Amino acid sequence: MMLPSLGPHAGFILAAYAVFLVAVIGVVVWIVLDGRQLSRQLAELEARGIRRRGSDKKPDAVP
Amino acid sequence: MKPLAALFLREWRLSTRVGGGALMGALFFLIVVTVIPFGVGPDLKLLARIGPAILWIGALLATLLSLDRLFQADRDDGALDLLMMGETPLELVVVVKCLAHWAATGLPLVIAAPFLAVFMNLDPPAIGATVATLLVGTPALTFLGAIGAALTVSLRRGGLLSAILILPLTTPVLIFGVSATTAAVTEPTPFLAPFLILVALVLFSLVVGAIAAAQALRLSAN
Amino acid sequence: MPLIDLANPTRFLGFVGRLVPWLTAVTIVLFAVGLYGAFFLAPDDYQQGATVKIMFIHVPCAWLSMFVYATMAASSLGTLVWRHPLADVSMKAAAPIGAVFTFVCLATGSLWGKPMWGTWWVWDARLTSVLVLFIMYLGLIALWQTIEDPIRGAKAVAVLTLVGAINLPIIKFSVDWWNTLHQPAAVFRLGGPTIDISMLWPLLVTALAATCLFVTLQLLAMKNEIKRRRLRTLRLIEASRPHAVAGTPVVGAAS
Amino acid sequence: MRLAIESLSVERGGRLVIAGLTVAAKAGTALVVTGPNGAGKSTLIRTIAGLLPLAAGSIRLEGGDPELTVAEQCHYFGHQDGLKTALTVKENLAFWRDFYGRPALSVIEALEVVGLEHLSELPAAYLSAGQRRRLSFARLLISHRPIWLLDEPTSALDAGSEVRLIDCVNDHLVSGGLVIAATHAPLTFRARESLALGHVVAEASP
Repeated sequence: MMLPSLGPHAGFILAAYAVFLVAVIGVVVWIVLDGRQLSRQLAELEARGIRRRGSDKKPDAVP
Repeated sequence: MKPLAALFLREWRLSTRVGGGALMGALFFLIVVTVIPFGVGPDLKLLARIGPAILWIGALLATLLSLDRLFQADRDDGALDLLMMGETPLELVVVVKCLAHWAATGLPLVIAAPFLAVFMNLDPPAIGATVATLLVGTPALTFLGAIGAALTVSLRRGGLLSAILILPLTTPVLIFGVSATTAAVTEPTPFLAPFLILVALVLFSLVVGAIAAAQALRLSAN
Repeated sequence: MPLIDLANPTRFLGFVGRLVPWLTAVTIVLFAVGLYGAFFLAPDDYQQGATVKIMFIHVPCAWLSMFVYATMAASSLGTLVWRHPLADVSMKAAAPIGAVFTFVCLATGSLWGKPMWGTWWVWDARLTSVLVLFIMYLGLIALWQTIEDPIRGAKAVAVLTLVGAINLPIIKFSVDWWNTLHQPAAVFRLGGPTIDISMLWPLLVTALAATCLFVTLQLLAMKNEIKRRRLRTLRLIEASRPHAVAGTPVVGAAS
Repeated sequence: MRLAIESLSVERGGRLVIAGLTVAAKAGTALVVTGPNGAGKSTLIRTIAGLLPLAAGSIRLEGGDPELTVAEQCHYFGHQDGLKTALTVKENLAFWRDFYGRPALSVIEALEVVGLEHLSELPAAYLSAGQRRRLSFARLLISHRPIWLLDEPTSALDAGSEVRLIDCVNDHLVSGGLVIAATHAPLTFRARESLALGHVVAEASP
C-alpha cells in the first residue's frame, strides 16, 4: 500500500484539505461553545425560579 | 473610566451586537466589487488595471452609506440631547463616535480588501499598496461622512442625501488614494508623495469633520 | 415518528440528543472510507496529476452549498405555508453553516485553480455562481442579525430565501452565458461526464459524508437556536415579574 | 444657588413660544411649570438645558460652578429615555455615570432606588415603558448635577414609582438642589413655586 505521492502541487492539495478541516472544526467549536453558553444562561435564569408557563407538563409550541 | 473611553466602548458594543450593522459595510463592499466584473467582463488584465480604483470606490460607497446611523440612532431615542449636555466638548464626542464607527465598519473593509483584490487579480505589491492606502484613507471618509450624517440627522431618510452631500468632499482622498496605489505598482513614480498627501488629508478631515459635524448637530437640535 | 410530532421542541431536543452521537460516528466512518478511496485507490488524473484530489473536497462542498440552500428554501416554505414551528429555527441555523461550506468550496476551488490556471481566481462560470450564492448566504445572515423578534422576523427571511431560490437557476444560466461570452474556449473542463468509476465512488462517499456532517451540525445548531429562544422568553418573563417591595429611597440621593 | 431667567424669548418653528419671561428658581424649592399644551413648558426646559438657542434674554446660575455652563449643571429627564436596547440595564447606567463624571450613587445603589436591581443584567429591550422611565430617572442619581429639569416626570409611572420619584426629588431639594418640573399632575414636592405659562406676559406667582 504505497503512500500516495502528491506530485509537484502537494502544497495546494494539503492547503485545500487544511481549509476544509479548519472550517469544520471552527463551526463545531462555535456551535459547542454557543450551546454551552446558552445552557449556562438558561440554568442561571431557572435557578432564579423563573419557569416557562407549564414548561414541563403540556407540550408548548416554540415560545 | 474616562468619558471618552466609556463612549468608545459603548459605540463599539452597539455596533458589534445583534442589529448593530458592523459587518454591513464589508458585505456591501464585497457585493460592489463582485458586481463590477459582471459588467466589465472577466478579462483579468483589465480587472488588474482598474482593480485599485474599484476597491477604493467600493470602500468609499460602503463607508458613506453606512454612516447615516452615526447620529440618527442617538437622536431617535434622545441620547443625542444627553450627549450634548455632557461636560465633554461635542467635537470630541464626534471624533470618538467616528473612530468607533471606523473600527466597526472601516476596519473590516481594510481586512476584506486583500480577498477582494484576488477577485480583481491584483498582484501582491498592488494588494499591499491598496490595503495600506485604504487603512490610512478610510478614516478620512468617516470624518467627512460624519458631516453629512450630522447635517441630515433630523431628516427622516437622510442616508442617501448625506452621501450625495459628502461625495464631492471625498474626491481628493479618492484621487490620492488610488494614485498612491498605482504609483506603487508602476516603477518610476514615487509612492510616498501621494501617500503623505493622503495622510495630510486624513488629519485635515479629522479637524474639519469634528468641528463642522458638532456645529451641525447643535443647529439641528430642536 | 411523524414530522409533526417533532414540532414539539422538548421532544425534538431529546431526539437530537439521541441521534447526534450516531450521526457523528457515521460521518467519520464515511469520511474515512471516502478519503481512503480518494487518496489510495483512485488514480491520478492524466492531465492534472495529483491536484485532482482536491476534487474530493471541492465537489462535496459545492454540492452542499446548494443542498443547504435547498433545505433553507424548504424550511421557508415550512414557515410560510405550513407554519411548522421548527421551520424558521432550521432556516436560521442552516444559514451560517451553508455560508461556511460555500466559502470552503470557493477556497478549495481557488486552490485547485492556482496550479492549473496560474491565478488564484478565475471568473469561471461555476466559481462565479457559487460566489453569488455565497453573497446571498451572507445577505440572509445579515438580515437575521437585524431582527429582534425571531418569530415575526422569520417570515421576512423566509420570503427572501424563497425569492433567492427562484433566482438561483436564472443566475446560474446568466453566469454561464456571461462566461462563454467573454471566456476563451480553452477552459479545462473539470470532471467531464465520463468520470472513471474508481474516482466516482470515493467522490459519492465523501459527498454523502459531507451531507451527514451538515445534518449533524444543523441539528446541533437548531438545538442552540431553541435554547436561544427559550432564553429570550425567560428574560421577558423575568422583566414582567412583579418585583418584591421597592427599596426605600436612599437619603441624600444627590448631595 | 439661584437660577435667574431674565426677559427670556425663545423661537421654535418660526413662532415666538416664550416672550419676555422673567422668573427665578431658588435652591431647595421646585419651580413647577404648568400651562396648556404648546404653552412652551417643554421649550423652556429644553432652553435651560442648552438644547435650544435663546432668541433674547439670559439664563444665569448664580452660585453655580463658574467654569461650567448652565447646561452642564443640569440633568434633563425628558419624554425620551436615551436608553440603548442592545445594552443591558447596568451598561446603560454605567455609561452615563462615566460620561457625565462627578459620580454620586453607584450603579447598583441607583438601580435599587428605582427598584430595577434584579434586572441589571437584562438587555434594556426587555423592559416595559414604566421600567424604562425608572431606568432613565436613575441617570439623575448617579452623577452630581445641581439642577434637575423634569419634563412630565410622572408619565408612564405607576403609583409606587411616582412616590419614589417624589421622594428622590425631595431629597435633592433637601440637599440644596434645584428642580424645574413641567407637569400636569399635582406633584407634592416639599417646597414649590408655580409658574403658569400660556398668558401673554408670564410672571412668577408665589
